[in-house]
Amino acid sequence: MTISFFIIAAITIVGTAAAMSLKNLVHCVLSLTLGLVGLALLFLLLGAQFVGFTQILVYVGAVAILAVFAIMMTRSAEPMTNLPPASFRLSGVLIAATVFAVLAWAISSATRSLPSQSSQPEVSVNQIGVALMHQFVLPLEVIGVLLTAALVGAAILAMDETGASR
Amino acid sequence: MNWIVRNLWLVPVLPVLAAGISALAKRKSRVLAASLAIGSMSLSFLLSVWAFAHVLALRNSGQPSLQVFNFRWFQFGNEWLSLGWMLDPLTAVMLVMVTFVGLLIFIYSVGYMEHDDNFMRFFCFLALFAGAMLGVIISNNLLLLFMCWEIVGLTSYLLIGFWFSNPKAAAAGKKAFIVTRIGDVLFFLGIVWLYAQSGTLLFYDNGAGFLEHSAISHLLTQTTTTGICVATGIALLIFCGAVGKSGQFPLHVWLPDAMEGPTPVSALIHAATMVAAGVFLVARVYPLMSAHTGLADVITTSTALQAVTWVGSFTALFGAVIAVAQYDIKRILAYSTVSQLGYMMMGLGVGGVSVGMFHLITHAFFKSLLFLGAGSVIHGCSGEQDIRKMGGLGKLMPVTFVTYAIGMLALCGFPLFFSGFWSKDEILHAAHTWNISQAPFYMGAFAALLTAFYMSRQVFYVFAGTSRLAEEHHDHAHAADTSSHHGSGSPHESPAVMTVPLMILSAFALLLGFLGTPAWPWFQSFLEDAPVSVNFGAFLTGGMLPVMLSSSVIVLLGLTLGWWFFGRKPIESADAPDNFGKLSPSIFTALGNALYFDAIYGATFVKLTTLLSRISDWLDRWVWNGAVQTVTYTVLGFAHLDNFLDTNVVNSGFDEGCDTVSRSGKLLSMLQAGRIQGYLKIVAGALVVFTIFLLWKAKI
Amino acid sequence: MITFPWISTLTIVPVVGAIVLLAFGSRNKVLVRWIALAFSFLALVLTLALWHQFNPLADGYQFQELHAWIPALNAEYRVGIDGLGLLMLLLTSIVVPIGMLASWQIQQRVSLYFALVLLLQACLVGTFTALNFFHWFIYWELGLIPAFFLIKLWGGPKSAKAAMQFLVYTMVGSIAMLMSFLAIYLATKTFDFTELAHLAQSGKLMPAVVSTLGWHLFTPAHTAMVIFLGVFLGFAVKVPLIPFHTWLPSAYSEAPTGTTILLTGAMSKMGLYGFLRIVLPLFGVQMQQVLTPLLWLAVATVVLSAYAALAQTDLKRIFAYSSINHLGYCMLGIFAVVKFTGGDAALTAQKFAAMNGVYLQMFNHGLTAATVFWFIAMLEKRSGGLRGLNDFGGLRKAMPVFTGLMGIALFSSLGLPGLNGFIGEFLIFKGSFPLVTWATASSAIGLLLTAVFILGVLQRVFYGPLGEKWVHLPDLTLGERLTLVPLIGLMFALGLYPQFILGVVNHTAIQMALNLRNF
Amino acid sequence: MSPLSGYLLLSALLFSIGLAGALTRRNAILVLIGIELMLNAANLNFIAFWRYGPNPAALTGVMFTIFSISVAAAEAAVGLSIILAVYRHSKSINLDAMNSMKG
Amino acid sequence: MPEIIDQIFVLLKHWLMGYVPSLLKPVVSAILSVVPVLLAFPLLFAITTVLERKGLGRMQNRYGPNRVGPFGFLQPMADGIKSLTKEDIIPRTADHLVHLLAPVVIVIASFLVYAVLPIGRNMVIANLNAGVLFFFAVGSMVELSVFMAGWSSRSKYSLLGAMRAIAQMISYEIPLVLASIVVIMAAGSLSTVTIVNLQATYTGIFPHWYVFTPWGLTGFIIFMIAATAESNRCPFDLPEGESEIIAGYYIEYSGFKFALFFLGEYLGMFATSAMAITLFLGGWAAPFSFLTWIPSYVWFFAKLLALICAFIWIRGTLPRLRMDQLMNFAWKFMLPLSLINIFAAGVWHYMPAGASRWLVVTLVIAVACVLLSRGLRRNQWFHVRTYRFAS
Repeated sequence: MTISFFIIAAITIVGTAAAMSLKNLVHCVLSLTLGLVGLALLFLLLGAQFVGFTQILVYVGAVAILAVFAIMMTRSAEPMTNLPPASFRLSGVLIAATVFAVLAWAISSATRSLPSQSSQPEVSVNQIGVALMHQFVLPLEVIGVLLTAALVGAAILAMDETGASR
Repeated sequence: MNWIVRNLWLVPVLPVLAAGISALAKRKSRVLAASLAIGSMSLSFLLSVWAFAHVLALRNSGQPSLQVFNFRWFQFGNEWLSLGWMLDPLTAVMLVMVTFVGLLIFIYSVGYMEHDDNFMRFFCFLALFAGAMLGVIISNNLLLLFMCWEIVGLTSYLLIGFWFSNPKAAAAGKKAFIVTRIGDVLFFLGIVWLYAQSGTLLFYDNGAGFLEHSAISHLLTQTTTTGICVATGIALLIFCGAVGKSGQFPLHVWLPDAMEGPTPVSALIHAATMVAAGVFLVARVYPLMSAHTGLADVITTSTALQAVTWVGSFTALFGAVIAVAQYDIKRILAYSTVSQLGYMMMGLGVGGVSVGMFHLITHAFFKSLLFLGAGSVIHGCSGEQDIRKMGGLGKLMPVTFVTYAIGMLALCGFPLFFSGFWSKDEILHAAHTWNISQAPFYMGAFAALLTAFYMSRQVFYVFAGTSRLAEEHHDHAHAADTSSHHGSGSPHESPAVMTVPLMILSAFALLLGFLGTPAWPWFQSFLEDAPVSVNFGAFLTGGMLPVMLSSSVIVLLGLTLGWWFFGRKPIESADAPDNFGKLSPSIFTALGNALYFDAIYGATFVKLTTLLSRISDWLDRWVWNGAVQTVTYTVLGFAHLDNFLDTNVVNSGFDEGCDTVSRSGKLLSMLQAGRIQGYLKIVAGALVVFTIFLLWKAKI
Repeated sequence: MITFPWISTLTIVPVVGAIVLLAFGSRNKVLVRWIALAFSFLALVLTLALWHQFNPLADGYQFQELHAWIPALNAEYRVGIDGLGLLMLLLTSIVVPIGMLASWQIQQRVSLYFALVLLLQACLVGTFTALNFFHWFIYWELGLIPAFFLIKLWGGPKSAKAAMQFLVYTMVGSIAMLMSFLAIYLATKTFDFTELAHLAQSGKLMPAVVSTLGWHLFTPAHTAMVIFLGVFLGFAVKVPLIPFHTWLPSAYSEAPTGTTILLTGAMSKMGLYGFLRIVLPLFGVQMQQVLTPLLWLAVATVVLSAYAALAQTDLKRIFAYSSINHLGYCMLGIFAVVKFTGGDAALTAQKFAAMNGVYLQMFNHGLTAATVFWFIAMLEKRSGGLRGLNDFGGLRKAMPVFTGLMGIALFSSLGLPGLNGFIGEFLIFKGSFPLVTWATASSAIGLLLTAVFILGVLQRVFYGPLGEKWVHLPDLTLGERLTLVPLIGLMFALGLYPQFILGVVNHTAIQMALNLRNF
Repeated sequence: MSPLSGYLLLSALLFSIGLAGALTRRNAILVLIGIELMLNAANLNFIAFWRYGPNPAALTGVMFTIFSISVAAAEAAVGLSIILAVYRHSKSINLDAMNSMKG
Repeated sequence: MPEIIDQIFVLLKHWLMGYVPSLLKPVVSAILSVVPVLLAFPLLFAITTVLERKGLGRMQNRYGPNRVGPFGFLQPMADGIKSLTKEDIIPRTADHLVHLLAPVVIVIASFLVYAVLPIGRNMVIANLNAGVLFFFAVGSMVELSVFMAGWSSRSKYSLLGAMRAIAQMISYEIPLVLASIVVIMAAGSLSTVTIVNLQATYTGIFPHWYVFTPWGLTGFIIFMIAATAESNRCPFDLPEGESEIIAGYYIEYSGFKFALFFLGEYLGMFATSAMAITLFLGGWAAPFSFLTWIPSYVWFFAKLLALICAFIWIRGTLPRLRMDQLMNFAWKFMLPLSLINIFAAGVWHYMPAGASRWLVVTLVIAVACVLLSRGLRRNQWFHVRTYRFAS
């Protein structure tokens, strides 16, 4: 387990934890972006270059900005006035903790049976392209359709009524 | 088959037609009614005489005197029921007698009913009665006879109850009809039984009629399960019809009460014709009656005839005994009719058709004479009927007195001159020679004595002594509306239209006897189709003389006794006790009330029927209805039970179920609170549980 | 060639009449009455036409119509009449106008009343002409409904109870009958009377029924007997026989007199007709097995009802019991005919007589009873509803003509010879005496008792002193006399020359009796 | 502790942090972000299993992640536009306010 | 000899590496390859500022800065010192952390981009397999930092400026990517090094640069227009529109942070034009076969300077575009044209070489241009403008 894994993991956890707990929404989004960049680094660490860069391009580039725009548009950028009651937050955290405990227990009891070490698989963009076009051509098409439908839908939803009425 | 036989049906139909026309006529005119009735009656009389002459001619020419005309009435099954009429000496005699007497009574009643406002209806009923009576006489079919018989009963009911506003008259009418109806029902059963056995109801149907030898012999052979011969059984049932109609012993109660009707009615119906119908019926079916299984030569009377004789003789004695103690003038005559009918039945039973019929003819004349005489007396005494309130009318109403006396003597059978003597003597002679027993002879003789006694009592009461009528001018009104009062209070002679028929009848009462004297028995031979020859010697032969002598002695004894008790010193006042009654008051009052037979019947039969009717009504209301009610109540009970179960058990149970469901529904909806985080928590929880489960499963 | 469907038109005419009346509503009471009368006269004319065309000597049924109705159930619409049917039709078409005339005073809901009467007539015609059990039963049941309402809606104080009792009684009876016929249908798959009669005659009916039903706990004879009892109950209630008759007096007395005329004139004949048409041909054997108890029932009906009539004080109840008595005679005749005579020619001749007697008695009783009840209706109208025996007295003085005519009607019901009542009774007695001697003898008492209570009525109502109340009672109006004359005339005519009717029905009687020949 | 279990633990942690965020925060956008996070945790799992899985050449893990990222992007876009529409409609994006789908 | 000059830097590095202990070898090699790039491009930034100001001046018929140093060439030194000494003002309501972070992120993002660009033969910091994808991925972080800057300084002008900048950068990022896809399709690989090596070959004296193909030319033009938009320069410099919202998102910055923003902006410009050179103009390849003796990095920087002059030239001449024109132009002209261009490249790829291929592809692209521009012209309708928020 390399040092870099731990550093990046720490960055990601801090980012995500901050994203979930900060009061100011913009800070949350920014810390989220940090967390996601950390995640992208993890992908790179795991050797999936293409996925890492896609992750950065999609999440950091688009989703974060989208979130920020959403925050701007819904005027929730002001500092949070009233936090949800303690009991509500406590129960949420408690449940999350139990879920984590169970998953951890599951992982710890399961991974013993998997082979611990394997060589760094070399993957090139070319191979991904070929795989996309051959094995996964159907999902590609479906994703294409899905994305167009989603974006058109999002546009219509977000469009201002008065604009649509003309 | 000459004209008269073919058209014999005109005789009964003419009066009926007259009755119909007068009933339907719009204008209520007395002249029309009277003329119609009398006209039709006289026409019938002429036709009857023609028929009589025709029969005489046949007899003289030696041909069989019986002629029959049958016609088909209706078809049922493969056979036709045919009716018909016949003409034989018996019919001829009866036709003449009934039409002649009827005519006289019609004329008489014109006078008698002059003041009555229902004049038309009276004559209409009389005509109808006459028609029905003639129908009975000429019919050749027992069913046709029965039908006319019933119509006669109906008319007698109507005529008795003529003054219907008087409740006693209405009750008398009803009683008459019901009692005769009892006889008729048995008669009807006899007819039905006969029809079943012999297959025909025609008397004579050239060989096939049931009175002819073949049917009779067939009937004789049959015996019912109870052992009596069918012929006797049928004969007895038919005789019951006769008993009912002729007022013989058990069914005689209606005759005295029938006196409530107007006197001409009593005369016509209860003296001459209707009551005689019973005797005529027995005479008509005599061959059936006398049929017996014994050998042809030995004259053994069949059981039926024996029964007839016994009933006849007892009724004769019984009628006479009661007649002695009666006060109402017409009741005395009624009871005397009952006893005389008993004589006739006895005559038929012992002597055969001719003996009975001769007495019937003679009796018809002098009894109708007596009744009409009583009628004129009542008419004279302005409706008074109680002999105790009369007296001394001999001088006031000489013609009535003389004719009445002749009738009385004829009735008692005063020797030699009076018809009653000969006819009664025939009967007594026959009874004397009866081989079964002499009891009927003695009963007949004693009845003759009593007849003489009570008739003399009546004559002395009415005609002798001083008139007791003056004491009570306004006696209790006989009937609210009978307006037979005359202006003057004292009794007076009736008008000519009433007295002339009396004279004619008295003449006949005298002369008729000579037709049937033993010396020249024309009448008997006429009936039996035997040749007749004058034979004065007959008196001496066959024990005729002693019987004649003994009967004349009895009559004279009776008359002297009557004179002794009533002639010598007639009672002074109306309410003085009867001289004879003084001897034994208790017996006398018993006899006065007709031995309480009315009360006995009332107590027994009437009470029984009312009781039975009440029982059946009770049965109806409670038993059958009760059963239905119980069913309905049980059903209602079940309904209520079901209702109870329904509301308490099922409903409440169901409601509980509903509540629990709705409550749990509310609980469940809590989950759907709309808070998204809530759902997420649940999902997370589920995830936890699921993974634990998987792991746990994987571990084992 | 298409023959004119006489019978169907005869059935439909009253129904059309009823509909017209209902449509008419009760605005103009008089007009409604005349229309109703017109329709019933139309029916009368049709019946007379039928009577004219009827060929008395032909065997079997005439004017037959056969249409398939429900092929699955093998239920055809088959109508046809023989002598008996024709007689009953004539009776119905005479009685219904009388009923209408008697109910001329009905004021409330006039059109509904007359519509129901016409409907009842239609059902009666249907019952007397149907030859297939299926639609015969429908008419039989349908007849109940108008009768029920007629009694209930226009009846006297206790009419509701009486109507209900009437309905429940007859309903129970008909249900029992329906059960039996279903059993038969199961076995023979046919509702047709003639076929069933043939089967019964050839002795195959009952074994077939027993085999299909297969009630193990009963022997074959018992099963057949049970089925016979079901049908017998259905008709016994309708005739009625003694134990099942309690509905009649209350129904007759509570119903408006017009309806009573219909009930006594025509509906009571349905029971007898049922016996003659259905029970005799089908269940001859069973009836012979239980003949004695049946005879006891008939005698009881005659005698007990006569006694009960004596005890009544209400005029209508008296004549209700008297009609039970008269129908008792018919039952006596029917049971006599059933007796096993083993082909003896003489006795079969008696059977013909008894059968003719029953037909005649049915017709005469219908006619006489209807007239008597009409008189009572007129008396009721005049006296304002009073009809107790003790309420009147000496009416003869006030209304001589009324008394005269009613006297004739009463004597006809008494069975006085010369009037129509006598012939029927004579034939029944003549026929049944040799066959069932003791029963006939004992029911002769009935004759006597009838005389007693009728004369009782005459004496208490018409004779005796005239009560001051009734002094100014009006006598018969010209209209009433005109309507009465034909009836009284018919009574005399039938009394004097019954061949009018016997000529027509004699052949049917022979056929029916022969069909009963013992097998 | 093998590298794979490390990654798995990390992704589990990320997943539960995302879940905690989604459960606790009341702002719709933040819940959306939480969900995004959970999705990314899943992607990490894929890549981890692809990397240390038995047959890395099959590229399924990578492919899956690529598709998952694109789907997540589409979902984020639609989610945010819905939030925008809701906001424009009810002027607040507090999750508790949007409970009109209440049972 | 030309190869040695060409590879002088590479050899230098290998030589230095020899002295480094094996443990530190990876770190040192990384430093050695990164530091020269970090030095070279800020230097270029300094030169460009001067060049730009003097060039604009010349265009506007004036001299431009000539006081500092000979012909004003030391002006950047002065500007640098000025920015360092200026007071660093942070608005009171600003979000301190994010305010501070914004310029740092923008500079880091800009520098990260150069890792992939091949300056010379074998002179690339990281020869990533998905080089172009890396370039765009990191490029997109710039928008985020712009937002951080705009939002954190809590002022309307900065926020508005940030929003406009982000909207513009996102809209033009898509045509930028699509234009590069054409080349990737032709080259068959995402790695910048292989793309350049492919273009470094010659047929006759003409190099195989992609720009000399119809789709290549259109791709290059689209790329350059998108690049100017990406870096908010000249016709697309609405966010900094001085007349409307003063200085856009970096209005509240002063002092050194303002300088960093400026540096970030220029580095962004150099990076995109360098990518343009790599993709279309053959990177470090000589224009003609006979000129290959000049070292590769010289060609690279020469082409770079040419593009910078073009930018400056454009800045001087074209007026500023309005927001909706800018948007329409991006979404209704650039995007469809680039898609068609990809199509055309596809057609080119499958058709046999020769004049027909040239004719068909140019025809397709020409027709598309005419129609799309007609489309732009047609729905220009003049009507009363409705302001969404202002109203």
